[in-house]
Order: sequence, then C-alpha cells, then structure tokens
Amino acid sequence: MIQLIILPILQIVVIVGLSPLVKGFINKTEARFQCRRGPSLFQPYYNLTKLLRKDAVVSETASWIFRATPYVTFISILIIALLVPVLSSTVPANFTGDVILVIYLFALGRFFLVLSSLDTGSAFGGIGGSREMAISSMAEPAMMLSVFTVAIISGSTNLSNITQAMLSYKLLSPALFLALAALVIVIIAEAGRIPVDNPFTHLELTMIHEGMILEFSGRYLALIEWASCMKLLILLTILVNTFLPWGVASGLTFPGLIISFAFYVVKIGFFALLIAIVESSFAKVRLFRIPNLLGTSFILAVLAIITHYIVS
Amino acid sequence: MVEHLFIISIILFAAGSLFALCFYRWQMLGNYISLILAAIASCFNIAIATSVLFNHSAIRFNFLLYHAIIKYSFLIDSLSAIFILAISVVSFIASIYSLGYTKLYVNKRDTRFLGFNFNFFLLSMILVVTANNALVFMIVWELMTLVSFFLVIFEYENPLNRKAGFVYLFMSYICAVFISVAFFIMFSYVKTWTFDFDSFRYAGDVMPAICKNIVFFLVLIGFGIKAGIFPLHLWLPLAHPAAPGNVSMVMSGVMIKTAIYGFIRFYFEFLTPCPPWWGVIILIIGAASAILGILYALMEKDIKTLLAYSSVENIGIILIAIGLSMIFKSYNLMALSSLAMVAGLYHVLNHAVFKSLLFGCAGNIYYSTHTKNIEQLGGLIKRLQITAPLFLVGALAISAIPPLNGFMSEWLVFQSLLNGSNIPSVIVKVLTAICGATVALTGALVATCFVKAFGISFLALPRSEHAQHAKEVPVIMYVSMGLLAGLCVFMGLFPVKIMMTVNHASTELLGVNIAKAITSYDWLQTKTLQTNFSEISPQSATVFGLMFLAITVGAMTLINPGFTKKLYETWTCGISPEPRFGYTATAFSKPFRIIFSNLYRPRLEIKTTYSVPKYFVKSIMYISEITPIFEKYFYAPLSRYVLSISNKVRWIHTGSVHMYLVYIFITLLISMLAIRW
Amino acid sequence: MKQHIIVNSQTIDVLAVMMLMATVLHISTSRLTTCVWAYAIRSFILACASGLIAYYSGIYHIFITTGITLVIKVVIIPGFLFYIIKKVGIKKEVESYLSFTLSLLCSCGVILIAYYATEPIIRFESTFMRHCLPVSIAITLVGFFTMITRKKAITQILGLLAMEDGLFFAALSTSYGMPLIVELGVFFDILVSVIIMGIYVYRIKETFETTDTGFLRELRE
Amino acid sequence: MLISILLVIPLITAIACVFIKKHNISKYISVAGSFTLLLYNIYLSYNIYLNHSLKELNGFFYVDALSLLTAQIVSVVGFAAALYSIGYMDAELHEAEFPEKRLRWYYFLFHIFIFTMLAVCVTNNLGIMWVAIEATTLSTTFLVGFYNKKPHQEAAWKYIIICTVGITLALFGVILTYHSSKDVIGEIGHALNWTDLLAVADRFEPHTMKLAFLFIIIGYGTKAGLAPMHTWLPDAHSQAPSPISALFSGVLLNCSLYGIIRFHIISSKCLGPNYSCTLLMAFGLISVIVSIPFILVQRDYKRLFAFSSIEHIGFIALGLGFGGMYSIYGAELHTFNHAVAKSLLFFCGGNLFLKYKTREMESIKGIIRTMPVTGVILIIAVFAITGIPPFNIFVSEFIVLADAFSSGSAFVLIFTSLLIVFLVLIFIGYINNIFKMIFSEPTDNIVRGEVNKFTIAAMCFLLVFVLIISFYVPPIMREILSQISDIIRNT
Repeated sequence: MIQLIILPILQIVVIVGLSPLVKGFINKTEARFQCRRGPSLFQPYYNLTKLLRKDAVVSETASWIFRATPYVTFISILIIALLVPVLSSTVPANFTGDVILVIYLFALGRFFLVLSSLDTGSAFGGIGGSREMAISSMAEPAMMLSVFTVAIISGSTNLSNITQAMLSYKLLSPALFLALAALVIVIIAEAGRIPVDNPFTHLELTMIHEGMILEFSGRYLALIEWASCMKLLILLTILVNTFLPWGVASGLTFPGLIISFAFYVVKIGFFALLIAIVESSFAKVRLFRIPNLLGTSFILAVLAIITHYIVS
Repeated sequence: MVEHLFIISIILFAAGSLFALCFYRWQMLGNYISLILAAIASCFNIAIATSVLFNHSAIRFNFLLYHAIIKYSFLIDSLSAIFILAISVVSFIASIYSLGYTKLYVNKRDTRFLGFNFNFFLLSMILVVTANNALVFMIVWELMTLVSFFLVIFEYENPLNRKAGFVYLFMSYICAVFISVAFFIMFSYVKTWTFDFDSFRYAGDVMPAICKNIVFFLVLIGFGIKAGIFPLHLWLPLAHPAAPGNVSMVMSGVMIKTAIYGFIRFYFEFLTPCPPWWGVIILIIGAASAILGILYALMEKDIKTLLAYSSVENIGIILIAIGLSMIFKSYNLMALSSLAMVAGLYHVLNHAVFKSLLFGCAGNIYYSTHTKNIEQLGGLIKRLQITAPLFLVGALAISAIPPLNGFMSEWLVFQSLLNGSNIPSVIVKVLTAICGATVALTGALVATCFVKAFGISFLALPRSEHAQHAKEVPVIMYVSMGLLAGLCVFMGLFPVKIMMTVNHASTELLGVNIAKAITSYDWLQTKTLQTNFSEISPQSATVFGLMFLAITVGAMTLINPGFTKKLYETWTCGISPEPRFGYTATAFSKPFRIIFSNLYRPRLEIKTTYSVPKYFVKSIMYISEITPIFEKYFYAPLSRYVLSISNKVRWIHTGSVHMYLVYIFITLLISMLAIRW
Repeated sequence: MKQHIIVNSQTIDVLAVMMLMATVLHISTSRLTTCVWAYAIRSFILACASGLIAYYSGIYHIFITTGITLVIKVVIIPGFLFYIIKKVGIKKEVESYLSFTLSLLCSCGVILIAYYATEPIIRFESTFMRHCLPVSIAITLVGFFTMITRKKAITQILGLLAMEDGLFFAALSTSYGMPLIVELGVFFDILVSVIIMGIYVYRIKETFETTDTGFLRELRE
Repeated sequence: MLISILLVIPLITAIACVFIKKHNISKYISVAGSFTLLLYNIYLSYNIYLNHSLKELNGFFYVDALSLLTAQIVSVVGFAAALYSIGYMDAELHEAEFPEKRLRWYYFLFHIFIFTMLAVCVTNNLGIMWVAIEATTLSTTFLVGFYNKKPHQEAAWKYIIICTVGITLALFGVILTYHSSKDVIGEIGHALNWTDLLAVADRFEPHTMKLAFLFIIIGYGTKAGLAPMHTWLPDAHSQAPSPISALFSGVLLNCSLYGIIRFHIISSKCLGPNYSCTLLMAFGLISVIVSIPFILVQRDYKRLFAFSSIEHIGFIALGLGFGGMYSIYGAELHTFNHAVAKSLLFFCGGNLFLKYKTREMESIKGIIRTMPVTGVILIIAVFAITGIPPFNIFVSEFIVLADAFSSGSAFVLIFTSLLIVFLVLIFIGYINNIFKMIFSEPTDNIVRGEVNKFTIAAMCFLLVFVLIISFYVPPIMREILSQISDIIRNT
C-alpha cells in the first residue's frame, strides 16, 4: 500500500520540488565563480510562480500543437519521474517500464517541443529545433550504449533492478567507469548545458533550447522551464542512483528513506557543482564540434561494453 | 470451410479485376465495384488468417490445374497467416481508401487498368505468401512484380515515372533470377520433379556447406532487392513515389514484406541448420540499411520518397531482428531466437500499419495540393484538419514514441539485442551491442526525419498557392486512415495480443513457445510484456499519463483561473512574418548534411547576380544537392561499361555478304581441325 | 550394295585430281568466261567419272545421273550463265578481294586442311579411291573460298556451283551416288537456285547499276 | 494415306491461289486452306498420340512425335500468318507498296513455303529432307524480296547466297552420313531412310559420322540461325513482309533445327551423346552471346525480334545439348512457345509498321495510346518472349535450367550460369527498347485506332496459345513432349 501510494507521491514531490533548486544552485555557484553574488537559490521558484500567474501571448500562426506541447513535455517528464529510483531502490511503478521507455519518453517530449518550435513559423524556432534534433540524435546512441553496459552488468533494464544489482555490486569496474564518463557527457548534451548549449544566451544564432521556446510565455513557458529543470534532475538521478547507488534505501523504512534522501541530496549537489565548474571553466564549443564530443562519449561507451565482455 | 473462403477470396479478386476492366462507359462504377470486391475479399482473408492462427491448423490446396510437371499447390501455415494478416488488413484499408483516392483520376485517364492491376496486385501478394511450390512461387512472385510495375507507370506521361518503372522492372527481374537459381541449386539436391516446398523443407540437411552458402547469398541478393536493402534499394525510392497513393501504400506497406517472408522461409525452413555468420551478415546488412536508409530519408524533400527511404530503414530493423534470431538459433538458444523472431514479425505488422497510414496521409496531401514536395507545403494543419493529426499519429508511431505500436516492437528489438550477451562468441556480443547503438541512432534520426516531415509540411505558414488553397479530402479517405491510426494506438497499448498472435508463427518455426515466459500481469491486471531483462506495460504508463494530465490541468486552472491567451503575430525581429521566414526542409536537415558530409558529398552552389551598380544584390540562387553514392559509383559505371562493350561488338554485322561467308568458312575450318583432337 | 566392285581406282583418282585442277584453274583465271568454261569442264569430268563408276559398279541408275549431269551441269547451266553475262553485260574481268597468288596459296592451305580432316577416315578406307573424299571436300571448300573472295554476284554463283560439284563427286565416288529420287531432287534444286540467283543478279544490276555484291551494304548494324 | 493428305492440302491451296485471278477470293481460299490444314493436323496428331509413329509409302513418309510437334507448329503459325496476311497485305496494297497482280504469287509462295516445311517434317528420307529444306529457301527468296526495292533485293540476295552455301554443306553432311552407313546398310532403296539408319547407327564408321554431323550442324545451323552462321537472319526477317517474318522465326528455324535433331539422334547413337551434345551446346551458347549486344543496342524493332530469335534458337540448342530428359522436354516446349510468342511479336511489329510506316524505334511513340489492343498484346508478347513468369516461355526455360542444374556436371553448370547472366542482359535490352515505344506521349500526326480486324484476330488466335501454355499444358501435348524426349534420347 505504502509502496503503491506514498512512494510515488514522494518521488514526484522530490523531483518536482527539488528540480528548480538544482537549477538555482548551479546558477548561484556559477555566479560565485564569476565573482558575482548572483540571484538567490530560489530565484527559479520565483520565476515559475510569476510565470504561472501570467497570461500568455500565443502566435497566431501557431496551431493546437503549440498549446499542447507544454503539457505533453511536462507529463512525459512526470511519468519518467515515476520510473526512476530516487529514494528507495524499489521503484513502485517498476512494472510500467524500463530505461528504454525513459529514453523514449524524453524523445516524446523533444518531438513535441521541436514541432512547436516549427509551429510558430519563426526562423529561430527552426534553428533551435533542427540543432536540438541533431545533437540529441548524436547523443542517443552513446546514452543507449552506456545504459546497455549497466543493464548487461546488472542483468536488467529496469532502473530499480539495476540499482539493486549495483548496491550489491560494490566496486566500480572499469566498464562502469567508462560508461559513467560517457553518460556524463551525454547528460550535459541532453540537458543543454555548456559546452554544448548555453542556457543563458539569447543571442539568436547560438540558441538551441532557448530558441525553441522563444515563442512561449505565461504558464506554457513555466511548464516547459520546469520540465527542463526536472529533466536535468532526472538525468542526474539516473546517473547517481544507478552508477553510484550508495546509501539508496533498499527497504521502505522511514529512517532509511531519510538517510537515502540525505545521500541523494549530497550526490546531486556534487554533480550540480561539477556541472557548474564545467560550465564556468569551458567555453561553448562550435555547433559542428559537438559531434566530436558526443562521438568521444560513444567511443567510451563502446569501450565500456567491450571491456565488460572481454573481462567477464 | 476456410478453404472455401480462400478460394472465394481469390475468385472475388479476379472478379473485381474483371469488373474494373469491362466497364468502359461507367469506369467509376466499375472501379467502385472492383474495389469493394477487393475489400470483401480482404476481409475473408483476414478471417482465414485468424482462424489458421488460432486453430493451429495449416491449410493445403492442390488445384488440379497442373502444369507440364508441376501442381499448383498452396499452403497456409501460421507464418503465411501472419503475412496474410498484414497484407489483408492493409489491402482492406487501401481498397476503401482508393474509393476516394481514385476520384483524382476521374475523366482524366483510363482507370480500368488501375482497378484491374490493383486487384491482381492484392491477389498476387496473397498467393506469394501461400504458394507451396517453387515454380508457382516464381510465377506469382513475378505476377506481383508485373502488376505493381504497371501500377508504378500508371502515370507514364511523366518520364520520371517511366524511369522508375523500368528500374523497378530490371531490378526485380534480377531478383527473380537469383531466387530461381537458388531454387535450382536446392532442387539439384532434392531431385523431385514436383518442385514442392515440402521437398525443399530441410533440404539443408542434404546439401553440402558450400552450396548452402551459395544459396544463402543468392537468396540474400534476390529477396534483398525486393526488400530494398542497401545497396540494392535502388528501385525503391524511385518506384514507391511514382505509384499512385493508394498503390504505394500497399507496395511500401506490405509488398516489400513478402521478401521478408521469403527470407524466413528460406533461412528457417529450407536451409536449416545455418552457421552463425549468416545471421551476423543479416544483422550487419540490417543495421546498414537502417542507418543509411534513414540518413537518405532525412535529406528528402519529396514526402513520398522520404517515406520510401524510411521503408528501407524499417526493413533494416526487421532484418536486425531476423538476423539475431538466426544467430541465436545457430547457437541453439531457441527461446531467445523465438523472442527475436517475435520482435521481427511484430515490427513487420507495425510497419505495415503505420507506413500505410503515412503513405495514405501523403496521398491525402497530394490529393488536396497536387504536390509531393514539402517545400511547397506548410500550414496544412489549419486546412487538412483531420489528416494532420492522423499523420502525426503515424509519425509518432514510426518514430517509436510510446505508447504507440512502433515503440513496442523497437523495445522488443532492444530486448533481444541485449540478450546478445548470452552469445558465446565475444565478437558477436559486441556486434549486437553496437547494433543496439545503431538502432538507437536510427530511432533518433527517424524522429528527426518525421519531425521534419510533419513540421515542415503541416505547420507554419503555407509556402505555395497549392498549400494555400488546400481542401480537406473526401470522408472515406480520412476515415480509412483513421482506422489505421486506431490500429497504431491499439497495437501500442495492447502489445500482448499482437505478440501472442505473432508467437504462433515463431512457435511453429522454432518449436519453442515463449508465450508464458514473456507475459505477466501488472497492477491494472492487464497482461504486460516481460523478458528476462525487463518488463513494460504501456497501458499503465498511459493511465499514469492521463492521471498526471488531469492533475496538471487542474492545478493550472486552480493557480490561474482567469487565464487568457492573447493572439499576436510571431516575433520576427519586428518585421511582419512571411512564409519565407519559416524553416524549410533543406534548412532543417542542414546540420546532418554537414555532420555526415562525407557520406552525402553535398554539392553546394551559390549564384549571386548583381544589379547594375555592383553593390546591390539582385538575386542569390542557392543550389544544394547530395550525391547518391551507389547510383553514382556502382550502377551508372556498370551500365555504361556494358553498353560500350556491346557498341564495340556490333561491328561484326558489317553488312557485306563476303564477310558473312567468311564467318561460316572460318567456323567450318576451325571445327574441322578441332574434331581431330 | 554389299558386293564389292573392284573399280579401277586409278582412273577415278586421276579424274578427281583433274577436277581439282579445273577448280584451281577457276581460281587462277581472271577472265569470267574462262571461269564458266572451267565449270563446264569440271562438270564434264564429273559426268565421265559417274559414267565410269556406273559402268564398273553396274548400278545402272547412276547412268541416269550421268545423263542429267551432262544435260544440266554441262549444257544448261553454263549456257544460262553465258546468257546472263551477255544480258546483264558484266565486265569480263573477275574482281577479287585477294590477289590471285594469295588466293592460290589460301586454296592450297584449304586443300591441306581437307586432307588433314579426312585423314582418319581414309586411313580406314579400303585401298581404292583414297583421294576421292579429300578431293571432293577440297573442291567444296575451294568453291566456298572463291565465293568469299570474288566480288561479282555471278562469280559467287560459280563458286557455289563448284561446291556442288565437289559434293556430287563425293556422293558418287564414296558411295556410288545417292538414291535416285534424292539425286533428282538435288538436281532440281540446284537448277532452280541457279535460275533464281540469275534473276537476282539481273534485278540487282537493274537497281544498283552493278553486280558487285560488295556494294550491298545497306542492311547493317 | 494420312500423311500424303497433309502434304496435298497446302499444295492444292497454293495452286488454287495462283489460278484464281481475283486476290479478294484467293486470300480467303488461303485462309480456308490453312485452317483445314490446322484441323487435319490436329486429327493426325490424335492419331499419332494413339499409335506412337506412322509410316507410309513403304517408309518414305514417317511421322513420330518429334515431326508431329514441328508440323503442329507449322500449321498453327501458318494459319495465324495466313489470317494475318489478309489484313496486312490488304493494307500494304492499299498503300500501293506493290502491284496488285503480285499478290496472287504471294499467296502461292506462301503455301508452297508451308508445303515444303511440312515435307521437311514428314519425310523419312534424309536426302528428301535436304531437298525440302533447300526448297524452303528457294520458295521464300521471292517473299523476302517481295517489295523488290533496294534493301529487299539485298536481303534476298544475302538470304539465298548464305543459306544455299550452308545448305550445300549440309548436303555434304548427308552424303558423309550415307558414306559412313554404306558398309552396314543393306538394300539401296532404303538407304538414307532415317528409321533404317537409326536401327544400325551404332555400327557406323565413327570418324565419317563425326565429320558428317559437323557439316550438318554448320549447314542446317545456317538455316536455323545458329551463330555465327546467323548473319542472313536479321536482314531477311526485317525486310520480309511481317507474316513471312513470323513464319521465318516461328517455323522455318524450327524446321532446320528439326533436321539437326534427326542427325543428332543418329550421331549420338553412333558416337555416344557427348559429341553432338557438346557441339549443340557450343553453338547454342555462341548464339545467345552473339545476340546480346544487338538486342541491347538496336534501332530497328524487327531486327530486334530477329536477334531474339537467334537467342531462343541458341537456347533450344543448349537445352537439347544438356541432354537430360526434362531439359529436352523443356527445349521442345520452348520451340512451341517461342514459335507462337515470336510470331505474335512479329504481328505486333507488322501493325506498328502499318501504322507508323517505319521500323526505327525512336520514331515510334505512345503505342498504348494510338493502338491500345496492339499495345497490350505487345506488352504480353514481350514479357512472354523475355521469359518472365507467368508466361509460357518462363516455364520452358525454368524446366530446362532446373534440369541443367540437376545434371550436376561442372561443364553444364558453367554454361547454365553464363546463360542466366545473358538472359538478364537480353531482358534489359528488350524492355529498354520496346517500352520506350509503348509508354510515351504519342506524336500528334498519328491517327488513333487499330489497323484492321484480321490482324487483331490473328494476334488473338496466337495470344490464346501463349496464355494457355502459360498456365496449363494439355495432357496430349505433355504426352507428345515426353515421347519426343524419349525419341531424342533414343531410349
């Protein structure tokens, strides 16, 4: 009962609730790196609430696709939030699907986002959309391969099973390490952070994600922004809870959950910090250098698989 | 009973084609009658297929009308039944779709031959997958080719269509030749002058390895041409767009699947047991076709050509599954082999459904705008208000977006690829993993491709007069498409039903029933798929999604009840937006053209003309085209070579009688000398 | 005809060689009329040979053959040819693609080949008439050769007739002639074919203003 | 008496045709004559079907399944051609291509031609067979040169010269056969009777027989259009009136091939099958090879058809050469299929010529629009002739090739695989050339509509055969074919 009702709600709450904070944290740290005070940690929350209360301006060119997109994106991410082990390794909605479903749900969101970007008939939307698709299709195989590595090691593609397997599988094997490295790069690309995309730019020709959502406003923008925050958090969650499942509660005891939550926050914080460091120490690479970057991660993933097969 | 149904359906098809032919004055009437008959016959065939599948009863016919030495024998086992199912469903939809689509040709051209060939086309496909005799198989196989050829060149005034038709004919003749030779070689070991498939079954046991390998390659090339695998796909992107919409729907949806049927028949029945490397080759070819097919589709501006290339890609995915199944089989991992086979057949059905849907919608677009070039389209979502969502469903399904059917088969393919880790040989293991990555890349590219297809042609502002004045198509056309869209959703939401259906065939082929192993119950107490790797329940995912939707919408309304939307024009740096500002297909796929430039070898050309003072540009022309590698570097040189040779040889007919006598004289002398040895 | 007739083979062989000489004359001459005469002479020798064989072997229907040969091959056909030559008014020179010496050499080679090819047969042949088969083949081939080298239609006809002579001689000498009805049929055919060819020579002259068949090269690839 | 009547019918028809001055009547007489011939032939074939062979005039005539099939082809195609001639020749006469009085002679020669070919089939005496084959040449020379213009005369001249030379060589072959048999054959009257020769063929003098068969295959091969002796064929076929071209490639080639087969049987009994089979295969393959470039690159559709006749005769020779039971069966079936399909093609070609007044393929456009019926029939005929399923020639080719593969000898396998490659090339050439004519926009100056009824009737008559054989070989025919393959393998 508790497993079926409480835990899902808990997960949703954690993901939905914490995700803006992560964004805020990254921004804050980056500001610090740039010797600014920067906005407050909770600035994203303020933005979201503000946006949610605002009315929207919608392009007259746009069709129902444009209006449906925010909901589709948001909900697809929410479903994913159910499938990812956040606090406990036993994911309630485990039977619903596995990491492949997760990846393709991301694809669903992206699909509609890009459609909506084309829907308004502005050139910037098109730029953003086509670049987004290009990058994501470069990223997809690497992601899939690194996930495969973990899946084959743990003998399942269901995230919770993976986590459980990893809990027992103490040391970090070279295969896993390579896969981890690959996944990190992919996550940076998928979440649209520097050096792949610059979330702060609004200079037309460099926009990718921002370009797509240029026409959105009001609650639509809010939903999409929130969805992207959650996407980042979920990717990080997958990363930390499958590769480094330290402290993830295997049972459902209340203290266990508390402890694992603490661990979770720490790990996420660490990776958020990592992202911040990367972002403030690297420059955004040229668009057509990105394939090389992702190619590298693909090669890493292939190596991961091979090493695993050779070793085992 | 069922036998009679089969014969009746054949008769109905034949009658339909004759009806179409004999009405000269009221062509439309004849056409309607023939199409309706075809639809009824297809329903019968669906009934046959289902009964065969669920009663586990193979049906045999031996028509007494026999040939010099051959009997006309047909067999419907569960494998044939699966394909009959796919073919008949699509045929049914296509027939009722054509009721509307053929209006395009009323009083413009002679529709009699259209109806005639169309019926025969459907019939021949059914016969192909049921033929139980080599000669009969070849006959119906080529019958299929011929009628589809005539359908391809139906609009023969257009030289492009003629070229397409001829290329198609040449290629499929070569294909027929290869298959026949394969039959000959097998026959030379079986040596029963009936050419019955029953005698070929398990001919693999009596054949030496080398012959089996030769036959393997012959079959690979032979059926490969029909299936359109790289680099034998040449005809496919030409022929499918050339055919009328209702036909290309059938061609791309199911005709190329008959080749898959051939592969399965040969590799799983005739040539067993087969060495692992066969499967590996199939796997690699599948992966290559998938990736290259979609990469070329990505560059296309003609929507039907785009769809044709994506058929190549889907065939690739099916072949990946088939190849895996072969590999597992050769390593005697029967359960896994069966899993892969199920994945493959499932994808066969899926592709049949959503590709027909997409081609149908493309047909709708052509019907209402008279153009297939998506650069000319745009903004159709406001004009074809029902076709648009249908096309969207198709696009989502083919991009394997959950919870539509494409996703389920792709998921199964992934599962079977993951199971590659059970294969003893390391290289094959790694290969399967890399194939997994390939499938992932393909998936992403497919998504891109269909985002482009839908976005550029339906969204933004119309970019031409055609698109501007597009009208919604006749009801019957989008109703039939609606049926297909419904199927897409259904097959996505209830995968177990489909899987069970498909499972009969794989069980019969491989002798392992994995029905129990790969189903379980989720909290909704609906059956869900599960493999030894994972489980998935699209229903529950959907239910969760709907719940979240309700919650979100509710929350939104709570937070801001008086939410209003203000319509305003798109921001385009202050100028009022024009159609030309919108992104075009070429622009959209530009990043890929750059990333994969050494595959595409794009040719760029920018012509700038200045007005009289050299400072003002009058016009800039931007030409960008990609080189189709195989056409340029393989097929063209080959044909040029042959022609030059024959031109050189033709001098021997000098026209001088003396010369001719010399030939005879020389022949005489040489052979007189020769016979002394 | 199992009973073996001892034919005086020397004479036949001599006649054979004489026929060969006539053929060679046919090649070596440059005058058209001489060619026709050569043909007439050769046919005459042929007739003599058949007469001898008929006499010696006592197969009397060969006499009929002899008679027909004399009538058709020695009288009618040469006469018809002279008529054609006069009517069409062909120049008297024989034009050839090869020079006469060269064509003589070639024909020598051809004769050698004939001997070479028939060698295993005549090895098993009973002592008499060893030369007949090779000679007849040689005559046929040489006739064929003249058809190739000669330009004029009429000379080609002559070559063809030479071939037929060789053939008849083969039939006579090796197996005492074919059954009578066959012989008759063959004679008839040859006569008709020569006549038809003559007609065509005439027509070609009418339309092409030449009988040089080397100019007939409209139909070609 | 049975067989003599078979010969008498066309003779009477011929004489009647020539003596009736008005060609309007004579043309119907010719049709009637050939039709009676057809009916009679069916009756005869039933007779043969009952008792395998038939002799007459103490063995001067001899008919068995082999000769029956050829005679059957002669009568079928002959009737179709006679029917077609009415339409074609009337149209030509209407165009004033030739003086009216010559038409009588056309019909006369036509039936003499048929008579000679029947004589080839039914005679038992190899010498008479030779006479008859030579007679076919003589009777058709004027038909080739019928229009009597420059190209026709040239074609006729080449035809008569080359064929007579070839035939002469063949006669030498006959004489040599006779020579090799003379030690064993008895009573001279029956000398050269095929049946008698076959009876004692195993005791022939082998070397002479070798030489004899060589001369035969080169001699009759010239008439049968085996490369490299085929050179007269395209010219004659392209210049003759279309019905005659149809008879040429449909029947005449088969008749001379029939001659070869008779000797093939004897020599394979005398020398063992290998020798003659090898020669047949060699010449067959050469013919197929030679025909390819001319089919790939061609301007004149009648020449195209002619070259494809060469190819098919080559294929038949190969089928006979493979020598397996079913390959011979298939080859003989192929002779029939090729006869009907090719005649059909030539009829289509005739209609094209009547309509467009040219044989240049690039100046012919949009047949399917201008002449729908001819267009459709042409499509079917082309598919049939290129051996595409489901049409009849595919079946025979399939059987032959299958048997060749199952024979297992490497030599045969190489030949067969080469052959298959060539078939593909030929198909491509064919489609490429023909379909440009059929599917394209017609030029405006052409009036729509068919030429006339008779031509269509004749074409439909042959089309029926094509389609029937495509899906169903009647049992009597099957019986005859298997008898033939027994005769040829003299088992």
